[in-house]
This record gives sequence, C-alpha cells and structure tokens, in this order.
Amino acid sequence: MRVTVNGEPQDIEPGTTIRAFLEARDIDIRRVAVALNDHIVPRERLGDTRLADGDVLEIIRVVAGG
Amino acid sequence: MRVTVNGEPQDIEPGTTIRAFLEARDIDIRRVAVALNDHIVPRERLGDTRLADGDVLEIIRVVAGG
Amino acid sequence: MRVTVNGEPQDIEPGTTIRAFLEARDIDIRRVAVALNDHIVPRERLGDTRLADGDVLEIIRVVAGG
Amino acid sequence: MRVTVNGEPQDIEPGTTIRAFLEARDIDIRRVAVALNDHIVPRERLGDTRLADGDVLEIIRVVAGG
Amino acid sequence: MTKQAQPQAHGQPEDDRLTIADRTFSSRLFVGTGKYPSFETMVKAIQASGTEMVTVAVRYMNLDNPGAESVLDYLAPLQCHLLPNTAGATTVKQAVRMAHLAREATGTNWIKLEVIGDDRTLWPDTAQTVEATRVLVEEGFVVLPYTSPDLVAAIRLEEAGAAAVMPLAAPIGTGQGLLDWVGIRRIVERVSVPVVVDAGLGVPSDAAKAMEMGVDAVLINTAIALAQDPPKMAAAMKYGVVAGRQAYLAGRMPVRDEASPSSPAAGVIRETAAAGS
Amino acid sequence: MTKQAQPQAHGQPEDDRLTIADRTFSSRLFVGTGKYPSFETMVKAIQASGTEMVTVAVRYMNLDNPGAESVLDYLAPLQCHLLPNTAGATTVKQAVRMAHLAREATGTNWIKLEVIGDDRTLWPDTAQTVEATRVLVEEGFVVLPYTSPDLVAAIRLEEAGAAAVMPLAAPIGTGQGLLDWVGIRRIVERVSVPVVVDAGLGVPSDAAKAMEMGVDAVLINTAIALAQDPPKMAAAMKYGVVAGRQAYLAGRMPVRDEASPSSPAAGVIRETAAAGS
Amino acid sequence: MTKQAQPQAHGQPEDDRLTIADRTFSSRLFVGTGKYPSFETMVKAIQASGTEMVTVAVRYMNLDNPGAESVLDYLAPLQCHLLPNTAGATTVKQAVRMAHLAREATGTNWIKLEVIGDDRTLWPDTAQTVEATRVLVEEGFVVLPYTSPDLVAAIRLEEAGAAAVMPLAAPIGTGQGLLDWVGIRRIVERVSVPVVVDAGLGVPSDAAKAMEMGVDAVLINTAIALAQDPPKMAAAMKYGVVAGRQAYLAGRMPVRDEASPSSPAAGVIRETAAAGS
Amino acid sequence: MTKQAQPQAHGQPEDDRLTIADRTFSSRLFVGTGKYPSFETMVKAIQASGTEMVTVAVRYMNLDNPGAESVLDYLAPLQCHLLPNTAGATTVKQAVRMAHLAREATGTNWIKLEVIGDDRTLWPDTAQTVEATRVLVEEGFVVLPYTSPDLVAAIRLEEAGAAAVMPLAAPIGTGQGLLDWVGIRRIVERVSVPVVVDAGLGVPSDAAKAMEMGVDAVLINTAIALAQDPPKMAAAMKYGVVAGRQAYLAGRMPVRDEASPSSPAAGVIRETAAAGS
Repeated sequence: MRVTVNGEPQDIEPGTTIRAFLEARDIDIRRVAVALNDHIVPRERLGDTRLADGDVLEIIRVVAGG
Repeated sequence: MRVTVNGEPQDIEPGTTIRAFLEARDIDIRRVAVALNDHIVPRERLGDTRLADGDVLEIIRVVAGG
Repeated sequence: MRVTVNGEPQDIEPGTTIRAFLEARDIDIRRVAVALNDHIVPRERLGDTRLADGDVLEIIRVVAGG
Repeated sequence: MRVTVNGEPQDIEPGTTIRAFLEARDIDIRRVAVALNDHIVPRERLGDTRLADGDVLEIIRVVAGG
Repeated sequence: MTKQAQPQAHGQPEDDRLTIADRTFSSRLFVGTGKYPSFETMVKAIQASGTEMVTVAVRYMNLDNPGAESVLDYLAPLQCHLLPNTAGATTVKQAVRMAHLAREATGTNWIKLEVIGDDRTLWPDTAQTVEATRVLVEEGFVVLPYTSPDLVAAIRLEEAGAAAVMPLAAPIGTGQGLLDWVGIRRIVERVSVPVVVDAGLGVPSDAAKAMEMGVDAVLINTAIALAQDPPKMAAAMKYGVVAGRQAYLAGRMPVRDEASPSSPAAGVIRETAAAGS
Repeated sequence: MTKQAQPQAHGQPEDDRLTIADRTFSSRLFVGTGKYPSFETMVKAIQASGTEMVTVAVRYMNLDNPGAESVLDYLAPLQCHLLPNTAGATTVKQAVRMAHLAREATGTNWIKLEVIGDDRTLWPDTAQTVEATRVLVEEGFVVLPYTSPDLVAAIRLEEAGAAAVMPLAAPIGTGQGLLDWVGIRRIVERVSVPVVVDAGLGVPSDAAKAMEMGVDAVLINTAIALAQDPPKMAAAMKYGVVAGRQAYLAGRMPVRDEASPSSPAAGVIRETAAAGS
Repeated sequence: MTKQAQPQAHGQPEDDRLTIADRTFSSRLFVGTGKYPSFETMVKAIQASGTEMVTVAVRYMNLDNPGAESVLDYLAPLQCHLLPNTAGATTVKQAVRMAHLAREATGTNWIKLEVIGDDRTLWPDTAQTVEATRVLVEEGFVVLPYTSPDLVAAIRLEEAGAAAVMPLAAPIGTGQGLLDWVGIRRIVERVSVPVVVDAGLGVPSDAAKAMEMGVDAVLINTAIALAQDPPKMAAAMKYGVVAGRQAYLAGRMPVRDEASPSSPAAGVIRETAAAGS
Repeated sequence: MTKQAQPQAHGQPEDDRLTIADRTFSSRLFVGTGKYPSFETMVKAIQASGTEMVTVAVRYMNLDNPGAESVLDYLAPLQCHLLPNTAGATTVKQAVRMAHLAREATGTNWIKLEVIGDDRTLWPDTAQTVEATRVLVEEGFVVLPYTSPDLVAAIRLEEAGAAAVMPLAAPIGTGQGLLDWVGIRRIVERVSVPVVVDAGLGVPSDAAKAMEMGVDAVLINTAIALAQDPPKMAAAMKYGVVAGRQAYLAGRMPVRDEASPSSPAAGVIRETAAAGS
C-alpha cells in the first residue's frame, strides 16, 4: 500500500495508524502536527486514524525561525 | 416640477431638456460632464434628454487640481 | 581704603586679610578660589595676605554647568 | 659644472643661462615658472641669469588638477 | 522585466523620450494646476516648466456661479495634454465614477487614479487602488495610479494594467522630499512600466535625486504653486529634472570610501629648494 | 554681515551674477581639470559644463619628457579663467611657495589654497590655511581657500582676507555628497564672502541641494571626470547648479507637517447620485 | 484611537507593561530563533536578551532525519511564549494553513502572520495579509501581522482584528535599520493596537530610535544571530530597547535650532583682573 | 595609533573599563550639572545615570548673596569625579586663567577645555583650543578639550597632549543629535586617545549610535536636564550608552543589500496536500 508523506511516496502495511507510522520512525508525536489529505488530525486522534492507499500525509515540526 | 441638481433641489418647467437647463444658466456644455440619475449623458444627447420630476442631475466641471 | 572685588568697588579697613574679608561675609574659604591683582592666592595663604588700597580681588566659586 | 634641477643632478656648461638651459630642452618658457636657489626668476630675467656650480634650479609647469 | 539602475550611457538627450501608453514626452516633468495664486501665474509657471502634461480635477459645478472662469480657458492655448485625476475619492466606486465623468468632461481616457485611505495624511489605499485600476483598464482607460512606496502594491498595479505607477515621495502638499527614497528605488528596480514620483517633492534637488535613481518622471504641484515666485520655481524644477535625468544617463562615478586627490601625486613642489632630492 | 537663507525672489537670472574679488561670473559652476580619461574628453566636458573658471595644479616638470602635452594647450581656446591650486601642500611655507610659482606660471594672482593636514583623508589643516591666507592676501593674491565645514575656521578665513571660502562637502574624490550639510548651511548664514562648495559632490542633486541652501557656487572635478560619460555629466551638473540657484531665488515653499490636497476640498463627486444632498 | 507621540512622563518602569491580547510582557524585545551558529548560542542569546516571547517557524519534517534535535528541546526550559510564524507563505490560503498547523504543533493560537508578495525582497503583500488576518481572527487566532510601513495597510490590519501590527524597518535580514522611520511614526500616531517593529533592525540604536518614537516593542532575529558575539548583542539590544522606552516615557527635550550654553552666562571670569568692571 | 572600527568581540563588560589619563571609569556616560529645575532633581538624575564624573563651571561669586547654596554641597555625597570647565572663555588667555582658578577651587587638575569662537552657535575655536591645550598640558593639567568634528583639529589636539578629544555632536543645548556622524567616525578611526562625544545629543539612540561607532564615552547635560522627567531620562541615557558599547564589543552583523529569510527556505508547507510534489 502506498501513501505520500511530505511529498515522497512511501510503502506501508495496510491498516497502519498514523501514530504507529510515526512511532516506527521515532517521531515524538507531542512535537508534530499532522495533516491527512489536507485535514489536520488532532494529536489525540492519531492512534485511531488508519492510513489508506493513496493517502497524502503531512508531518510538520517546529523549527528555528524569525 | 422638482429635480435635484448637484445635491440642491430646483424647480423647473416640465419638459425641460438638460441642454435647455444648462443654457438657461449660461453653462457652456462643451466644458461639462452631466449625469442623470447616476448615468452619464453624452454631450450630444443633452438636447434630447428631458428632465422628469424627481430626477437627480449632476453637472461636473474641470477645475484646477494636482 | 578702597579695593575692587569681582569688579565692584568696596571700602574696607586697612590691614584686612583676604581671609578676614571672606569670613566677614560668611564665605566658606574651602569652596572658593581667590585671585589678587591677577595672581591666584593659594587657600593656605589667604590668612596672611593683606589687602592694600587699589587692590583688585577676584573671588570664584564653583557653579552648576555643562 | 653641476647643478640640481628638480631634485636631479645635471652637468652643464659653465655660463649657461637658464633660458639657454630650457631652450636646449625644448621647454617653452612661456609655460613654466622657474626658481633658482629658492627664489623665483621672473620670465623676462631668464635670459640674463646664469647658472653657477651647485645651483638648485626648479622648473614648474601647469598640469591638470582639481 | 527589470530595469537597470545604472545603464550604459547612451544616445543624445533629444533621443531620450519618455513613452507612456500611446503618448511620448520630451519633458519628464508633469505639473499640477492647483493652488496657484492666480490663473495668470499658473500659466506662466506651466510655460516656464516646459511640461507637456498637466493634471486637473473634476468637481460639481457651483450653480450659484456657473460662469466662473474655467481653468480650461487658460490651459487651452498651452497645448499640454490633460491628465484628470480622481482626487477626493475614497472608494473604488467613487474613483471609477469620477474617472467616467472626467473622461466625459475632458475628452481624454487618461486618468490619474487616486483612492485615498486616510483623510489626514491623504495616504493612498493601495488595495482599492489596485482594484480600481483593474476596473478602469478593462474599460479602456490609460490609468496612472497614485500609490505609496510599497513595492508589492506597485507590482500589483503593474499586473492590473497600470500604464505607469506613481509612488509618493511624501504626503501631498508637504514638500518634505523623498522620505522613503529606498522604497522608490526598490520600485524602479522591480517594475517595468514607467515610474513617476508624485507628491511631496519640495525642491529641485529632490526631483534630481529621484531622476538619478532611474525614476522616469516626476509630477509636481504644491512646490511650484506655493513658491514665492512660481514661474521661477517651475524653471528650477525643469532644470532639476533634466539634471537628474542626464546624470542617470551619464552614469555617476562610484561612491568611494577613501579620499583620492584630483591633482597628480607626483612632482609636488617642495617647501624649499634645499629640501631637494 | 549675514546673508538671508531665504531671500525675496528677485531679478532675472541674467542679472544674477556672482562676483568674487574682481571677477564676475554668469556660471556658478567651477570645474577641475584632473582625472579625465583624455584631454579631449576634458575639453568637451568643460564646454558642456558652461563653466567660466577651471582649476589647474602646478608640479615639477618631468625633464625626461619636457615636450609632454600641456593642459594649457587644451584650455587656452576655452576662454576660461584659470584658478591654480596648491594641491599637495601640507605646510604654510609650501603652500605659499606653490602660490608664488603658480602665479609666475599662469600669470594670475588667483589661488585656490589647499593646506592638507591629513594625507589619508586629504582633510584641510584649517589653522595653517588661515595663516597661509593671511600671508598670501598681504602679498596681493586673491585667495580662495579650501576648508572643512568648521564654522569658526570659515569665519577666521574671512577675517584673514579670503575672497571666498570653499568648504568641502565630503573628502576629495569620494562623491559622497553633502555629508555635513548643516555645517555648510551654518557657514552660509554667518560668512559674508561667497561660499563655494568644493570637493565630494557626486551627483547634480548634491549640487542643487547646496545651491538651494544659498551656497554661491560649487567646484566639481571627480564627479564629472570619472562619470561614464563626462561631457553628459558636466551638462547635468550645469543644470543641477542652475536648478538649485533658481530655486534659492524663487523661494521654496515652507515644509509642512500635515498633508494638504492639491485639488479643491469642496464639490467632490459622490459615489452615487442617490447619495446626494 | 490615537496615541500620544510624547506622553507625560508617568509611572515607574516596573508598571510599564505591554499587553497584547491576553498576554502581558515586561520585556519589549521579542527575539527570533533562526540563523544562530548553534542552539547553544541561541539559548545564551535568548537568556541575555531578557525576552519573554520568541518566534519559531513550522516546516515539513525531514523523514530522512526524524530524530534531528528540535529547537523546542532548547526553548522549553526558557519559559518564553512561543510565537509561530507563517514564514514562506505567499498566499492567503497557504498562510492560513500554516497557521492551523502551527497551532496544532505548538498549542498556541498566537500567530505571526507573514504573506510575502515578492520573493527577492521578502516584501509583504499587504492586501493578502489583511485578508488572511480577517480569516484567522475569525477562527480565534491572535494575529500579529508582518507588514510594510504603509499607513493604510496598518489601519486595515487593525480593522481586520490584528492584535498588533508589525511594520518592517528594512527588508528581512539586511540590518539596514529604520529606512522609513517617518512611515513607522505615522503608523504609531494613527493605530491604536500595539506597534511592533519587525525586521531589518541592525544595532541597538535602531531599536532605541524606534522605541523613542512610541513603538511598543521590537522583534529582532538576524542582528543578534549574525553578530560576532550573539549573546552580547542580545544584551545590547535589551538595553537599547529599555533605553528607548524609558526615553519615550521620560519625555525628550525639544529639539532647538539655536545653541544655548549649559553653564551660566553671568559671572564669566575675565581675561585679566585689570579688565575688571 | 589607529583603533579598530570593529574589534573582535572580547571579554566581559566588567572588564570593559575606560581609562583617561590616571582615572578609570566603569561608566562611559559623563553628565553635566547645568540647567536642572532644582539641585534635588539634579542629584536624582546623576544617581540614575550611574555616572562617575560630572562637569561643573567656575564663576565670580555674587557678593550680594555669598551664602547661596553651592552645587558642591549636593555633589559631595555622590562620590563622582569633578570635571570643571572653561565655559565662557573665548581666548586662550581667558581659558587658561579659568583653568587655574578651577583647579584652585576644586582641587583637581582635570579640565574640560572650551574656547568658543562664535557666540551664537557656541562653536569652538579649534586653533585656539589647540594652543590652550598645549599651555595647560605643559602646566600639568589633564586636558579634555571640547572641539568640532574637524579631523585635523582632533589630531592636533592629540599632538598637543590632550588626554581625550571631545567633538560635538551638534551645537550645545540643541539636542539635534549626531549631525556629522561621519566626521565623528573619522576622528574615532584616526585618533588614539579616547574620543568623548560632547554636546548636542538629544536621545539615547544618539548616544548608542555614537558608542556603536567606537566612541569611548559621551557627555550629556541638556538632554537630561530639560527632559520632562530628568532622572528617568538619565537612566535611559545610561542604558543607551551601555547598549551602544556592548554592540560595539559584540560586533554588529554586516549590513546587507539583499533580503534574506530568518526561517528555513526548505520544507515550506504547501497550499494544499494535493499540490504535493
């Protein structure tokens, strides 16, 4: 199953939740914002939102800036 | 019959054309622009446009400005 | 006997020392500089310097300034 | 016989006038100012002023400048 | 799309014409007609300025005095182009309406577009000015909008079809000169239509400085009209504009940090002959 | 003793001559002859400038090349006055000596006096310049000293008999413009001999600004000689000087804090007829 | 609606708090977190600055390096408010989206709104910024928009509900200082929400000058981050802001045209005693 | 002989002392005592300023009121150094005499030397100031001469033995700020004794700007004494001086022509997910 994450294609297991996807990559979910198909997924919903084929996922972090 | 000219009420004879109205006041029609009820009346139509009761007439001239 | 003090004529007793002159006017000698006939009189010499007729005395104080 | 001209030593014939010195070098005397041993020699005197051993001659011209 | 800040010197001045839309100008000075002590003085000043285009306004006629002298009677013999303005407008709708009436009254489709956003400073509302430009360009007007020195506003005006952009130097009528000259220069560097500095210039050195930066023309009213001697000041402005333009074409010397003598360093005359060698 | 910063406008430009000592000038632009790419370009620039007086320097002749072209060959046909300078002098004695030699070489008793106090910035030593002025005036020279924008130095130069005072705008050859224009204006207000701004001007707007403050003339060299097109820049400077002078005579509008419209406040056209009354 | 340019001196500095929306600040210096040589230096600089609010940006995570250190790890101990920005946005839609994501990522509804209209100069598009402000305010954000020194844009931002307006001093990252300080002052005089000067300040005197004009706070990033010693410069900026604010509250002396001695005119000591009377 | 305009950042502020002759100062702000509304206000302002040296003048005592309060009664508890001046002197002789009397009256051999050349502007006569410096240094005084921003005058003062040079920012008492800041900077770059900017500063940003250029200290009187709240303005000046000094030590960012974002260029969030690459 293929999804797009931050503009790049990624193959993942069907049924994967966003939270699982992030934790598998050691991403601290308290430090990111996530949008799925253009809609923001609140942090507390990441664990029960499953990715589907063709989904577009965006993972945003805070960086230094002026 | 009463019309409004440049914001002021004026009593005029029924059937008066704009041109007649202007000429009666010594206004050179080649030097003005005229709007009747918010629509510009081209100079060549001033002679055949008759004022009606309640009409709103605007007479504009060129002045010095920056 | 007449001397000039800060540009003004003053009559004083012959034999008056500068110190006596100053103290008679409640002037604190630790706070002034004194010139007699264009020469500065050091503070410690004020008590043994006597004024003579025609002397020109200048008494200078410190004032606020920028 | 040796003279100094504009800071450089030059060997010349005894008895040479300044005018002769200049003309021998194609220098237009109407366009220069000349000083001999620190004194200016007026143009009309160049012809009768002879150089002597050890003389210091300065030849000045007008140049472009601001 | 971008103009050079320092062009190679080129051509003769007589070839140095300014083209805006369909008109070509020899003079890069436009002049306003307001505020003169008399129409006679205005005429003399316009003549002295050498301008080829003057601004006028449109207003309701005062019907109590319909025979009042018209500025047009004085301007007609001068053979200048007219540039009517929308001075006084504060909304798109009002500005567009004034443009229509001005076209009817003057016969020209050129319009100096003003949409004021703040009454006290007469600062333009650039967002509405962009919108009004779009409307009027669509209707066939040649639009010269008065704007602030805001770069993006100028870019948007160009995109909306403005025939030129006219950033202000300082608030109208103040004569404070080029307050934000860096802002004006930024516009000159980024916009491809002509840039005309409008409003706030006070003296010819202001006009010259604007032209030296590559501004294409300037529009001056108060600084001439309220000078003690308006015709003489008009001539002064003419020369200032020419000076600045010629300097722009001539290519200025680079500014240097270090002093450098104008006379030769070699051969300096000594204090005394004896000091020689 | 004091000049007006803003005179009543007066007279025609043709009557507006500048007199320094025994010479009267129609042009208020003096031009230096150094640093041009060629004598031919220099001649064209001088002609384009309209100047009536040019500066020259005096130097030891290079005896290895005595027949080198003279700048005088090029200047002679131009009918300009010559103003020889003492450029390179750093002491009173040296400056005085250069003045003597310059007088002999050029036949004029006019001298642009320079006594430099700092080699890197070419800043004048005003104390020595005052002293040299005193000496040369006594000897019958017409002395035009180059000075800093220091007010008291300018006053002392006038007291010493200077025919004019020539404060610098910026260090020689930098083109930085009027760095301390307040200083220059202070001199204009307090000195009664003509004030000529010398050195550092870069563009015509600089020259115009100086003239608008009441400066009597400007002297320009590098900004013309090192422009990409020196004759065109010379013309630009001519116009800039005329512009500034005319503006000074015309009497500028007062600078205002508050905006004020150029078009009438009354009779502004409404957004819609219905809005009427 | 209008603030005083020169208030009566009042209160003690400890009472002089700045309130924006629901937050109150003792420090009037906000600091950006970009461009530091290291996070450690950033932390030291933030501490030295005494700031209570720092800006951050939001970006796509680089999935090739998801464990990269987070700026938040360094900021967390500092107890500063976060002010996320929309840097990089060029449209209303993009800015609004970035604001949403920033809110989710940081937990604050405060947003520094940037909508850039020109990539080269990073000049704001004020029309779109007004529109984005309207949208975000409606959604409950506390919006602090970055804007140009254009007066009417600032007024429109206030009307749209901005909690403060943040005009630029000079283009972002240039350190050129207050280019159009008259424009900034105009905004201060006409807008009633706090004015924060953002972008382009280079040195503490720039910050002090802004504060002296009545600006409520300044936001500085590059001038600290790219100083040779960022923590020391951060302290310098802190002092500059305090100096300017205190001076504003203290009420400056009026500028005078004429000199006036600081020491008494009477009783001046004569050259010689003999000169007496 | 020459100081760096931009030193490597170094040391801690507590190590950053200023030494003039035999005195070392932690504060780089000197304060004048004239013109305060009352001695009480003066004392509070001096305390708030953190200064370690204050100026005073000497005058003939008024014999009609010999018991008048002395400024010294108020200054004594403050533990500041006294710097008596020669304000009012217009000749070398008068200034030297005032210095002698000041030394006798105050017990210090430090003297702020003023020799005024023009009564209206209080402009210094630099030539006489150099001469008086020479005389007083020979007599063992520590001489701090007030001078103009003229470079060569400053060099001559250093050569004459001045312990510091004190160029004016603007005419005394005007608060006009750094009129010829380029002139001041030129002096900083070329003189090796401390440079103290004296006279004409109006606000802390003026003081900070001077310090950022490498000036060693500033002397302020009128701008504090005539502020609406002198003690608060004194504190503001203290912070302004510290800010400027710290910035000088920190090494400012280079000014850049081109904008440069403070937030990362990479990873900017797209308008919509669908827009994804």
